[in-house]
Amino acid sequence: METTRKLIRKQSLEKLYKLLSETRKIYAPVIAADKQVEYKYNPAFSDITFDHIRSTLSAKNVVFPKVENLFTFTNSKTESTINDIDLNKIPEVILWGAHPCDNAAFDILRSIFCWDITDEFFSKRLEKLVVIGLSCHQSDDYCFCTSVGLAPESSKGSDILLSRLQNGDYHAQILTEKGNSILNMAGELFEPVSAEKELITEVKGKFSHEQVTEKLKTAFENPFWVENSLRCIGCGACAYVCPTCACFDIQDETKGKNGKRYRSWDSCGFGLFTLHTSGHNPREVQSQRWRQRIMHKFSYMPERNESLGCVGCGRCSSGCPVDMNIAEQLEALQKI
Amino acid sequence: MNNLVARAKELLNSNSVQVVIGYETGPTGVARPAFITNSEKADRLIYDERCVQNLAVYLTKHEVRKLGKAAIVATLPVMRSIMMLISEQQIIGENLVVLGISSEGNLLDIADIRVMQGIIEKSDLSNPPEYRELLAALNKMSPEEKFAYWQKELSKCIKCYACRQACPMCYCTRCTVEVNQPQWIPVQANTHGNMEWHILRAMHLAGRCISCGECGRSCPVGIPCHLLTMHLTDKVFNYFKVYAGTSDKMSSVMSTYEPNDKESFII
Amino acid sequence: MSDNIYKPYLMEIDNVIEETPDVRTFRLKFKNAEDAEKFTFKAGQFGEYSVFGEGESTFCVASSPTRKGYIECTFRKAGRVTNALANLEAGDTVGFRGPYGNTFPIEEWEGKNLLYIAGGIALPPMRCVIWNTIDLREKYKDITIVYGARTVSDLVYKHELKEWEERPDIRLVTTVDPGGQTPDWKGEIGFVPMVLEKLAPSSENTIAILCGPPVMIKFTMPVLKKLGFQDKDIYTTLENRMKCGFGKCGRCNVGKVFVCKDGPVFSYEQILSLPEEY
Amino acid sequence: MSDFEPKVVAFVCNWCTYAGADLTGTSRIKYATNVKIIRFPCTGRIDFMLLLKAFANGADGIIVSGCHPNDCHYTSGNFHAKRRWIMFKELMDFMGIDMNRVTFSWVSAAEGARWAEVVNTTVARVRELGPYVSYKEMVNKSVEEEVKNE
Repeated sequence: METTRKLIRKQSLEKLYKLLSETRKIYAPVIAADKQVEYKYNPAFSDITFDHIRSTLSAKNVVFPKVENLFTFTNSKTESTINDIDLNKIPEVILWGAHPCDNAAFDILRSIFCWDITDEFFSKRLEKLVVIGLSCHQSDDYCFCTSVGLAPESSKGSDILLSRLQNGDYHAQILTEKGNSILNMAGELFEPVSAEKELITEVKGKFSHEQVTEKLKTAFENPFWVENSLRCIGCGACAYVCPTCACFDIQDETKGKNGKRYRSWDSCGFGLFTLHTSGHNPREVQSQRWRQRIMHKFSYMPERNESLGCVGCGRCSSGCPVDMNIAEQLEALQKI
Repeated sequence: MNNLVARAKELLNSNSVQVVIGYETGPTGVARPAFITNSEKADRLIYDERCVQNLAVYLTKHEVRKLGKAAIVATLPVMRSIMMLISEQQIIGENLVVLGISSEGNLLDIADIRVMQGIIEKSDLSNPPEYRELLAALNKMSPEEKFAYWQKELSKCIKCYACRQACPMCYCTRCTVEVNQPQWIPVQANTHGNMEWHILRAMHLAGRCISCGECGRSCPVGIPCHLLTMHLTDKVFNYFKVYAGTSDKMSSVMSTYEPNDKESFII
Repeated sequence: MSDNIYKPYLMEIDNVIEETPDVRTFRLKFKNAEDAEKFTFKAGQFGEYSVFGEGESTFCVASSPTRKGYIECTFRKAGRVTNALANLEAGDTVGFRGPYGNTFPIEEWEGKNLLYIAGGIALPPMRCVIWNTIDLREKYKDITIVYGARTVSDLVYKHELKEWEERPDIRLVTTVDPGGQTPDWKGEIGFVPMVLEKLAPSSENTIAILCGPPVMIKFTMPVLKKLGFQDKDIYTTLENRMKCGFGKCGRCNVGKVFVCKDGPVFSYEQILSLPEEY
Repeated sequence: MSDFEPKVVAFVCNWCTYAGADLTGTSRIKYATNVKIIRFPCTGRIDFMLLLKAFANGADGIIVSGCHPNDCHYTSGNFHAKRRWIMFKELMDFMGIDMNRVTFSWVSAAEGARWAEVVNTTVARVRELGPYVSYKEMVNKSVEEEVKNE
């Protein structure tokens, strides 16, 4: 589809929000009482932030919830019945005001969930998702989208991409059919583009992901991994805040005869992730797990899923309790 | 901290230790743990008010131990953690050089455990002032308000276990939360499962928590989970008149008892 | 037709065999006749077996695809799910998802000698291919099975070992670790690598299929090399921890390979190209 | 009068309270039938998580009972338990989990009448408090509500 460019006034955004929320759920970032930026379903428009650099958790929860039932069952020793989840009940959701890094992550998640056979839980949610992105007019030292082939104004993954103008109004790029249907629905709110300048932040390049990927091919045994992961304490924070980390666990829970099988986020940083029941652990120490994390995103995924497992949002680094800074490490890796 | 750097170089050059565990500045300007194995790199060491992580957590980590004998930059909470780890027989005090840091930020001369014990005993061991206000505010709430507060906070938990991993006292290689026969704590990060997890964590740290606040600081979603253990630290002192991490010979409050322990609720 | 790739087939336990005090074999039949009709698999593939309420566990299908109408699995009581499975009996219901993974290239092996080497609980993942090739006996030349366990009571499939032993067209060598023998033990005494070295099978036109605990593999590989086996002629089946079974959950990832998709069957040549994380 | 019948779970030690409850029965003393007794080797074995599990599985009240101090069959199990309950109660109070629903008591093997009294007063108190709705609501919150995506 050809991209249409429009202008939407600051005051019209609220009207658009109200209009959309009449028929759909909206997932948007708000600033919580403790100053953390978190995504919420159907927040009041006045609570939505347009000025955040990054939310604490990514928006992946909207297509890959932290907990998701796979089916429910009733069970006795000899009789079991499985009750499917009705995926048609998944509502249409609008992701509102997510930054280009978060939005680019959906394609990457798709490359994991839908290669080979399709994971309907994920793909149905993605199908029902409309993304109204917001390009970044601010950034900080943790941002490195430009090093992984993206930019503060990348339109990848967005159906409509808003960009703040100097006067507070927004330019809107209508990028897809889904975006177009919103334009058609609320046409009167969109005006012809103005000559006003778009406010786009500058994110400095830190490394070349192509070179990193190339370097990693021979870096498996490098002492780099041990040296640079000593301070990693082995929590799952980096994986859980990451917009593209998709590893999960499957568990059962029952109450009496009724139970459910669900999946929940998991992390390759945990020692238990690969532990065999026999006690053998293929990745016994933290440096191996840290290596797996980097390798998976920058070497295995490009080769296997034809996608880079990183969008440069910097959450893993800003959320890390011990400052395992991924951009710094990749920069260093490029030079080994 | 020129004398810290000098001391680190001296220790490494004389091969008295193979690694100095301290702090350095990361690329975004935050201070972070650093492992200096070579005196040429010792200039990276810093100490200032940004240096907050409890470094004692690394003393039980496999790959750090493998580096050899360690010297560790230790503020009061780190010293107390070291005491706890020695008393719980996780580390051997003689194998460790403690580069103590006074509350004013000066390098202390700590020749052995006794000196360290003396320093700890002279310090204020109650919960640090910055946490007291919130603790008091929570204590003033009605039970309903408290329950609502914790439900709201704990609903955010994503079970990344940063609180556990950052805690020097959570050194178990297999945590109770991972016990699955039966599944003791739900794996999923729902409010109920999260609450059970945080209660379990707090209870296992009762009488062992040294009030460093690292668990709360580590939480990526900002749950003040340190208040749970700190509250118990207050209570342990009220009931049993002890603070954790004051002696290398102390048994933990919860694994000992006095026949005349006072309570008012058992009928 | 459900799109739910996580939904298992309901299976009824048809028969339980107690192989050793802690190893069981289940014969499972589909509860739904349509499922049974549609279901096919090949030697080497695995599935996710579940006890509802306890979770899923991964094992290879232990029966041969040439034996229709049922599948079998053999497991050792070790964790939450296998303990729950062991508490079940004939007539009870379990779940099964599969088949997943790749297969032993038995068509490529036609006209060759086959040398199966297994240790302990690693015979079950090979039983499928062993029976498959035995059932197509005329397509292969010599079939040799070397099977070792710690003690006599740890040997699984005792009734089948007897059958294989008695068949003139199969050469079976069983061994137990020193001290693991009983007074009437007639097999070898010694570790698998040593027994293999003594047996010295020819590598000429021969495929070796090897499966066992890491320590056994470690000492058996040099013996096979000494006997002249090429890396590409040695096969094994890996068992990494798995959850989903189709390359999404990320658990069995070794290098760019998913053991659940690209494996579990690998030639030794392939194994050597993987990082050592299995 | 509401028709609410409290569910009360009693975690008791084998040597004193369980025997005491036995005596209540053999002495033909009538007491509330709302209680389900779970026997443990010792109060020292009663993990605090079990209390939470009881609430999660629908209990409205809980009794924890064992040997009087100095009477523990294993010498010190109840002393350890006492410290644990002190801390647990403080933590629960701090988190707003209702400890009025929990009775901690020492009941010896000779105190059959006392056991009946402990149960009766607990049941009466819990009846007054009503079902433990707030905890049940938290436990029964569905995944969909949790992630708010359905």
